[in-house]
Amino acid sequence: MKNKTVVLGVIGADVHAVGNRVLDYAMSTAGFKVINIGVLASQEEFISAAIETGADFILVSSLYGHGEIDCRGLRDKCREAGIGEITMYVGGNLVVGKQDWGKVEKTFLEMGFDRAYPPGTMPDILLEHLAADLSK
Amino acid sequence: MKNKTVVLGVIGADVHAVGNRVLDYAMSTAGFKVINIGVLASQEEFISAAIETGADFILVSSLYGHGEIDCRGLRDKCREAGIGEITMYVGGNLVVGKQDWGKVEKTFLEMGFDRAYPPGTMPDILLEHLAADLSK
Amino acid sequence: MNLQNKRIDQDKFQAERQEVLKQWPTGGEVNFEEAISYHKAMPKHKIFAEKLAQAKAEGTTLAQPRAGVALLNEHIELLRYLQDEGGADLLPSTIDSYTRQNRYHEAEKGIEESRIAGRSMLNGFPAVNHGVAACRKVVESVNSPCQLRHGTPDARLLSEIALAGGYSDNEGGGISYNIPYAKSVSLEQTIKDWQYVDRLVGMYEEHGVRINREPFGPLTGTLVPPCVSHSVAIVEALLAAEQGVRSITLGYGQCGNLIQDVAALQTLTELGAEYLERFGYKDVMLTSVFHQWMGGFPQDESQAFGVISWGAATAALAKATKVIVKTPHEAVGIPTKEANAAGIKATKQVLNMLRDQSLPETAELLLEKEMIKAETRAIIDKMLELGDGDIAVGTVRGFQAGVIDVPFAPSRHNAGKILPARDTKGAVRFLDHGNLPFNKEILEFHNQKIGERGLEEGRVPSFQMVIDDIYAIGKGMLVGRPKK
Amino acid sequence: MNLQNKRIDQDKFQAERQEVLKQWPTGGEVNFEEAISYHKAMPKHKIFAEKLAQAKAEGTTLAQPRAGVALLNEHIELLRYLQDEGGADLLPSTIDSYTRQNRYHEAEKGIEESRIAGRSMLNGFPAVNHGVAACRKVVESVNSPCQLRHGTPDARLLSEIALAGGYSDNEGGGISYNIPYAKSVSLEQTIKDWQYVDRLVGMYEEHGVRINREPFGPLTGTLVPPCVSHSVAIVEALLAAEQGVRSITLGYGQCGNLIQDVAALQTLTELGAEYLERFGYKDVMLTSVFHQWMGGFPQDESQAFGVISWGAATAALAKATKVIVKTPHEAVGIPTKEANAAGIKATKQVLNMLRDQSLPETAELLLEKEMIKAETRAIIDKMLELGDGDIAVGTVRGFQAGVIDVPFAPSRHNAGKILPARDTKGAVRFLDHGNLPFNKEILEFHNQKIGERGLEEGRVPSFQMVIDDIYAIGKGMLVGRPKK
Ligand code: B12
Ligand code: B12
Repeated sequence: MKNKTVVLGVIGADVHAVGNRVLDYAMSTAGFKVINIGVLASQEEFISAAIETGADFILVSSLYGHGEIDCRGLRDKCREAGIGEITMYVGGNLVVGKQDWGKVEKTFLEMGFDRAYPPGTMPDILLEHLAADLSK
Repeated sequence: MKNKTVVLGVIGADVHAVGNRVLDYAMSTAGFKVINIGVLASQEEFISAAIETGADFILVSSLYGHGEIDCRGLRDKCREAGIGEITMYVGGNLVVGKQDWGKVEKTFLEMGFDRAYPPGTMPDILLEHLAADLSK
Repeated sequence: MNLQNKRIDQDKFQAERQEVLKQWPTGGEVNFEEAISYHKAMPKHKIFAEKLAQAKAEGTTLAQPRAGVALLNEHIELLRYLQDEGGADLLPSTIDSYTRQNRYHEAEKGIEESRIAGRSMLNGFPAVNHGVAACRKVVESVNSPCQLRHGTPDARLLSEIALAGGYSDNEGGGISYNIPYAKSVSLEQTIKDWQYVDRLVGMYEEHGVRINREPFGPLTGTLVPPCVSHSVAIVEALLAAEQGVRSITLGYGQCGNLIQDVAALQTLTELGAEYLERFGYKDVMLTSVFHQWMGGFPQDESQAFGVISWGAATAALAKATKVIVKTPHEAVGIPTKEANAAGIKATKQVLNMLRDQSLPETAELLLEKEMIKAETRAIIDKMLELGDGDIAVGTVRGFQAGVIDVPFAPSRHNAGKILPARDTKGAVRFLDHGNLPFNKEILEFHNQKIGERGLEEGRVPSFQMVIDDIYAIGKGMLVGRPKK
Repeated sequence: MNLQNKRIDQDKFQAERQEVLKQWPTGGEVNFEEAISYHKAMPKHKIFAEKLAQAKAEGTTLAQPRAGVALLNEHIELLRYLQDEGGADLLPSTIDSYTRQNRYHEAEKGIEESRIAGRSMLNGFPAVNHGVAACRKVVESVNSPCQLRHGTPDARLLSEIALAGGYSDNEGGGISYNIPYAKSVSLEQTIKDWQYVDRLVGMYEEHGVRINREPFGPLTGTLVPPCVSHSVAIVEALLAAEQGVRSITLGYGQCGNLIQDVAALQTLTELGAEYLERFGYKDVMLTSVFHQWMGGFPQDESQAFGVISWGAATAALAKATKVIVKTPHEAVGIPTKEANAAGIKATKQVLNMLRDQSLPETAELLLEKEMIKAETRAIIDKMLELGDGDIAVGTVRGFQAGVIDVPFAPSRHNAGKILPARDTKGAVRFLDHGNLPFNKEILEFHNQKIGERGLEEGRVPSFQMVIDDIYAIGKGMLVGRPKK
């Protein structure tokens, strides 16, 4: 994973910081260069951070339930910014309430995310998938 | 309720004695003459007790789940014994498992009981209905 | 009476055995020697006494459900589900009520009706009708030790079949499976029949196979004062030890007051060891089982989870060796496998969170322990006195005299004179102690506690107070306060 | 900095007020005098401070859920359900996250989207957008007191509208609603903005209307050592009292070890009274709130019931004035009204069963209390020192210096140097105390506790241990033991 760069942040008006801290630690320990823009991150912040650092991944967290509203249009903005092909994952408690994960995943993949993760996903799964997508 | 007689018992291989004791106390306090044949009572014991005492009611308890098997044919036996018209109630945890009460009630009314009661019925309800059926 | 607390002699036992095994065709499947080698081939982790010993050493609490249905494959599926989804540490086979009353023909009928109805028409697993091979199929289908749990006054045939079938633990006793479970069976009879069962377990022990025995602690499950259930459990331990049993789990049913429950569980094994010692029964392994509230449950499933979890917390804080788990369906009916697993999962969450915690010793705790010990010794010693030193005889005479007395028991042979009620903190005390042989100090303690309750509620303690306490937990309380 | 712990003068307040009420059209609906008479017309049983005072006097624990949805009628229906089916003693209106960040346009969008989607797209009730009349509709539709629960750094307009709308309690504070809920907002700013809110409450008080205030105790909800949350809660109590607040509920989030949690809850009000006394704030009514575990929950609903019930048991044994209830959906999403009611029912069953019980005082309990008091005094007194006696100034400088430090907080103005971890019994200790101003004795206590944990697990305490503890309860444990 040497010199691979990930932009990590919690989108929207969301302040859940614990998972963000754990993911940062897990990926750093695994050798990734983690650009952690933290909580309350706007779509613009994700994109500019990715451009500035030539990032390979954008990892979006949304825990508080507004993920659907906050994530819409992110892929388009990436295209406009010229990084339309960047790999994007999203995870957390993406929607309001306990909903069927199949539907939720579909919603977010259609939004342009390459992978979406249900509540309580452990870091090792993320690391696996990062490795898998890199070896493509 | 003076000099009205009730035969009370727990049918079949059932030994649940607490509710039986409480119902006995409640009806006795309300002025009924309670013939309590206790637990592990056979259909025959209910009937002979009712005949010997010229009872007005037979109250059958079944808590342990075998009520369906244990109560079948009780009404016919009453007829054969010449007390086919006696008012009969049944109550407790009548069937095995948590089942739709509507269905269970139907089963027991069709078996020939005049009233059937779901789990956890309180004595005051029983007293109400005894009074109601007496004033008919 | 020709009853005594003495090891049954071999010839008498073998003679009786021939009769027992004839009581139902499946008795013919029993072959003791072959059963011994079958047990010896079992892996440690599937032997009850082994798993209990380990838990006792580690100071952890194991979770065990109740479960049993009419048909074999459904029963296996049920146990597997409780093991895999529920995470049960120990498994049961709860026996149906016809089998408990030795009504094997009715059990057979129940099996057929269940096949037809496509759902279990029996409230448990009819092990006798299914037989030895079927029992082994059950034991071999799971990864944890299996225990026979029933309520059978005469469990001789049932035990022969289940033990030969690979079960390594057997619940019950001549008192605890008579007084709460029968109406007119004599104590002489059930004590004798359970001496047979204990002797059978003793023979397994002598052949190098350890079978655990568990007197049924909760009795009627309803406001049973600790000293009453303790006395019964310890007497049954003595009777079992005499027949050669060497691994015993003493049981107690939760009353609901934390201090009293912890005191009860601690004194249970302390007193047990004291009396086994006193009668010279060496190297008996004692463990403890705490039963989550055994009386009337709330119908609401969320409320039931509250009761279940509080029972789990108490078991963990008291460091019981195992806890018997209730389910969110308790008030209504035999649980589905899902509801049963739910009760285990809630229980294990609490057990795990509290595994490293315990209740510190306090003056309150020590007082409760002292009272329970004094009361229990008073009862057992009086029974011994009445039996001229023979506890078997003393038990029969003790029940006749009402010096041992179980509340709300259906048995004619139980005096039924005592009335339990809760004090202002929810601990179970004596409103009426009947003929229990208590000294002035003990009686004053209880009178004072019940008196406080009466004062607090502005009413004279009476049977109505007892009834209010019987309903209390089902209505979401512990102490049955009068409606304002 | 032009910040000080001094009552805002009337003219300055009124001037600022004109601005605040202009921030969103609904601000125009606020009429203070009319609001006073509206509150005075409210029946006692719907006034928060009244119901808390009664519970405190009776020594009982009240249950309160969290709940809020985007649309008014749905919100009312939700609260009614929690009151009638759940049996909630106290009601909330949990505010959505856009409103918390003063993003009223996005909140408006969320309301529309919710109308279209037919389900709430917001994670709470957008009270500002709905306005005063709507708030009153809520309050008038229920029979219990209503509290505003949010997480809003600048809650001036929200508080104006909700209090005018008939809410009689307001959660939050300049620290507790900044450090865990914001990234770059300065403490000067949020303390000032909350001095405004407290002054507003003070004005209600001076006009004979008692509004209760509740500093948000749990902060980040994740392994927060008692002394950290205690220091914040007490500082906010001092700031509130200075502005004229006379009814305060101090909060604490469950850590999971019974002794530590009971010690924490008891010391919370003891220390609170001590400091209010010390600064001469007379006749402030102090009550306490215990939050069921605020960190990561298990996804399995039965396991969640176990966590919820253990929280309820601790709250009852600690005699908290109220307990904030979690739900079986916690790990996954905002609960349905059914799941929310289920949490309350399980909680109330346990509260009721334990209402007459409490944890006896023991050496262990006294030691925990002494440690928490010593640690908290060390922190607060250091903040006072840095502020030259002014706690507002001292708070800002204290956070800069890291002498007060909240674990896992998102705020840039928080040092983020401390690392909490559990000891062998699950109590939360300091693995790294950062710059907290602790003396040798305190540090040795924590080093020893964490050392024991390391020994027991045969590993050097590190951030990995912290992570294991973060996940532990979600995985069904309390202490995050390394996988064997
Ligand atoms: C702690 C907590 C808080 C703390 C947060 C403190 C802080 N600043 O960090 C406090 C108390 C302040 C808080 C506040 C609120 N919270 Co909160 N909170 C939680 C809680 C209990 C635990 C979160 C946590 O720390 N988990 C531990 C970490 C390690 O796990 P994690 O956060 O889930 O992240 C992991 C995975 O999700 C995954 N992951 C996350 N992102 C990504 C991204 C990718 C690409 C991948 C692969 C994986 C991944 O990996 C992480 C590490 O394993 C959760 C419920 C739960 N999970 O039990 C609710 C929860 C997230 N909160 C919730 C809500 C609604 C709120 C509030 C709005 C208040 C309210 N209405 O109740 C406010 C929101 C404030 C805001 N503006 O954001 C809801 C969200 C509801 C929904 N989505 O439907 C939850 C689910 C609780 C609930 N059921 O209602 N909360
Ligand atoms: C205490 C108890 C026991 C004690 C009984 C001690 C004794 N001898 O009395 C012990 C531990 C010994 C026991 C044993 C068993 N029990 Co049990 N037991 C209970 C429990 C927990 C409480 C019963 C009680 O005393 N309630 C308090 C009294 C006051 O209420 P009540 O009995 O319900 O009676 C009231 C009402 O039902 C009503 N009522 C009753 N009859 C009638 C009749 C009429 C006409 C009317 C109007 C009203 C009425 O009025 C009564 C007073 O309010 C219940 C579950 C529960 N309810 O929480 C299970 C329960 C009844 N037992 C059950 C079972 C299966 C057994 C066993 C077979 C063991 C097993 N497999 O788990 C054995 C059976 C032994 C036998 N042969 O009968 C099941 C029955 C399952 C089903 N129907 O589907 C229950 C429901 C538990 C469960 N969910 O599995 N049990």
